[in-house]
Amino acid sequence: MEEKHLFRVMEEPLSADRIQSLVASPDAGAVNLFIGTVREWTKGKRTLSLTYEAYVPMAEKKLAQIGMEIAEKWPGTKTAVHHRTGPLEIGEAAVIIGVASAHREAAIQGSSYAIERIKEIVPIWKKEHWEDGSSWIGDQLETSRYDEGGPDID
Amino acid sequence: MEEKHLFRVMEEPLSADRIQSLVASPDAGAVNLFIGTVREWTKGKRTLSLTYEAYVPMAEKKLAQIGMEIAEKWPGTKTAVHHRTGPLEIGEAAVIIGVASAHREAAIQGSSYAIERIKEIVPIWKKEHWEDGSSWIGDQLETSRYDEGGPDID
Amino acid sequence: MISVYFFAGLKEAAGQEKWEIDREEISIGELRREAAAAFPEAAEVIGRSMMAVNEEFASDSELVTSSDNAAFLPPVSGG
Amino acid sequence: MISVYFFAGLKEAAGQEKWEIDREEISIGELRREAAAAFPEAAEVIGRSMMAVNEEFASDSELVTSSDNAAFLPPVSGG
Repeated sequence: MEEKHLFRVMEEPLSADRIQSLVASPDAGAVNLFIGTVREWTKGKRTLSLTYEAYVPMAEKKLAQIGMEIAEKWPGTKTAVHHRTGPLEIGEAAVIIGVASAHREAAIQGSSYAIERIKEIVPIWKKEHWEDGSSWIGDQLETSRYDEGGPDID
Repeated sequence: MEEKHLFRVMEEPLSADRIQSLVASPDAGAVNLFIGTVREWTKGKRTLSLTYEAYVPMAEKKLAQIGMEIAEKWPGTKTAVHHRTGPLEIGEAAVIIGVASAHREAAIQGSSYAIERIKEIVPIWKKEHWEDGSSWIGDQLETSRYDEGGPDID
Repeated sequence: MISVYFFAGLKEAAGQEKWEIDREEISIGELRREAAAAFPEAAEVIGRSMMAVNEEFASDSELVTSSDNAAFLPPVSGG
Repeated sequence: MISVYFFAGLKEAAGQEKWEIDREEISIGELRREAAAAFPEAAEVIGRSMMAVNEEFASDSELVTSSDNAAFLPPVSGG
């Protein structure tokens, strides 16, 4: 598989099997996939649909940077992240993170690290359409981004 | 989806997309999938292939028990586990654990809990075929099972 | 008659996957001793195996009857 | 001429996704002030936005030239 397929922001539906095949290798004994999906109810508020918008070239560059950070912290891991843009329905996958490693600890820890870093440095916004209106809010990874002085300048 | 599809031990290849669809729900904002795959090299020893054998009805019952334990510890989660039996090639998935939840912490923690419990209570054995021989050893989740006085009697 | 199933390395050591013992009721501890006597080449692994009765782990003091499903679950030696 | 891109809520507040300012070089701090003056209805969110130059986060003291890609990245208010 080409490296350029590993970190993508795209309008097409995401596939867990595809991410798995992108990170697979004979040296990997474990693959952890984290999938952020569109939830209908949040604190009693009903979501009808979501729209994601990204600064695509920067978002893909930052996702690749996160993959490199994970490979530095957990040597031998291979990471792929696909994030969707455009309108999404309830239940659809907004982001899939895949980390493959020889042993399971690195795959799981690397996935959690990717979730945190995506919130910090990847320019993707979510517009939530509720029953009673809409607004631009945090991404599908659940917390606010850039909310305390913004991400670190690198 | 029928509950009986959630916890299965089977000879057919496993699919991450299938597990995702089994645990998906409008209330879930996160799905974590853990995939144990057949690794070629372990501590300098080359694996050619693996064969899994299970006490199938008991293994499926114990997998379902683990799903119930996860639902008790992390209310609102939904779990599915598929484990493969028979001969597997390098890179193929031996087990896929899926946990869906409203928030990501429960999905990730539930997956790790399932990995530990599968090692403890699910009767599945792995026969590893190396370049220099073969033997029955631990499962794809990497540590020994029943090795220190066996699992707890429940 | 009580049917007992063997798996994995134990099945290979015993040379068969199903063993029948002509009893109507037996304690698991005694069943373990009878199995070890019937398959001396597998005695060591029988001693280290868990026993399942009707697909649940069972302790040596429990009884097995001819209507139960019994199985020895051999240990594995670490991966 | 320097082109500056707006995204998400900032794009909606400003009513456009691309803004051009007739300079060859400008500091990000000054660009921020010029944008706030040009789009008073978006001034508040401009003040809270990060700035990216050539797809990297940039601080207010850095310079942008007409050959660079500049973008305001608005914050989000938490999900």
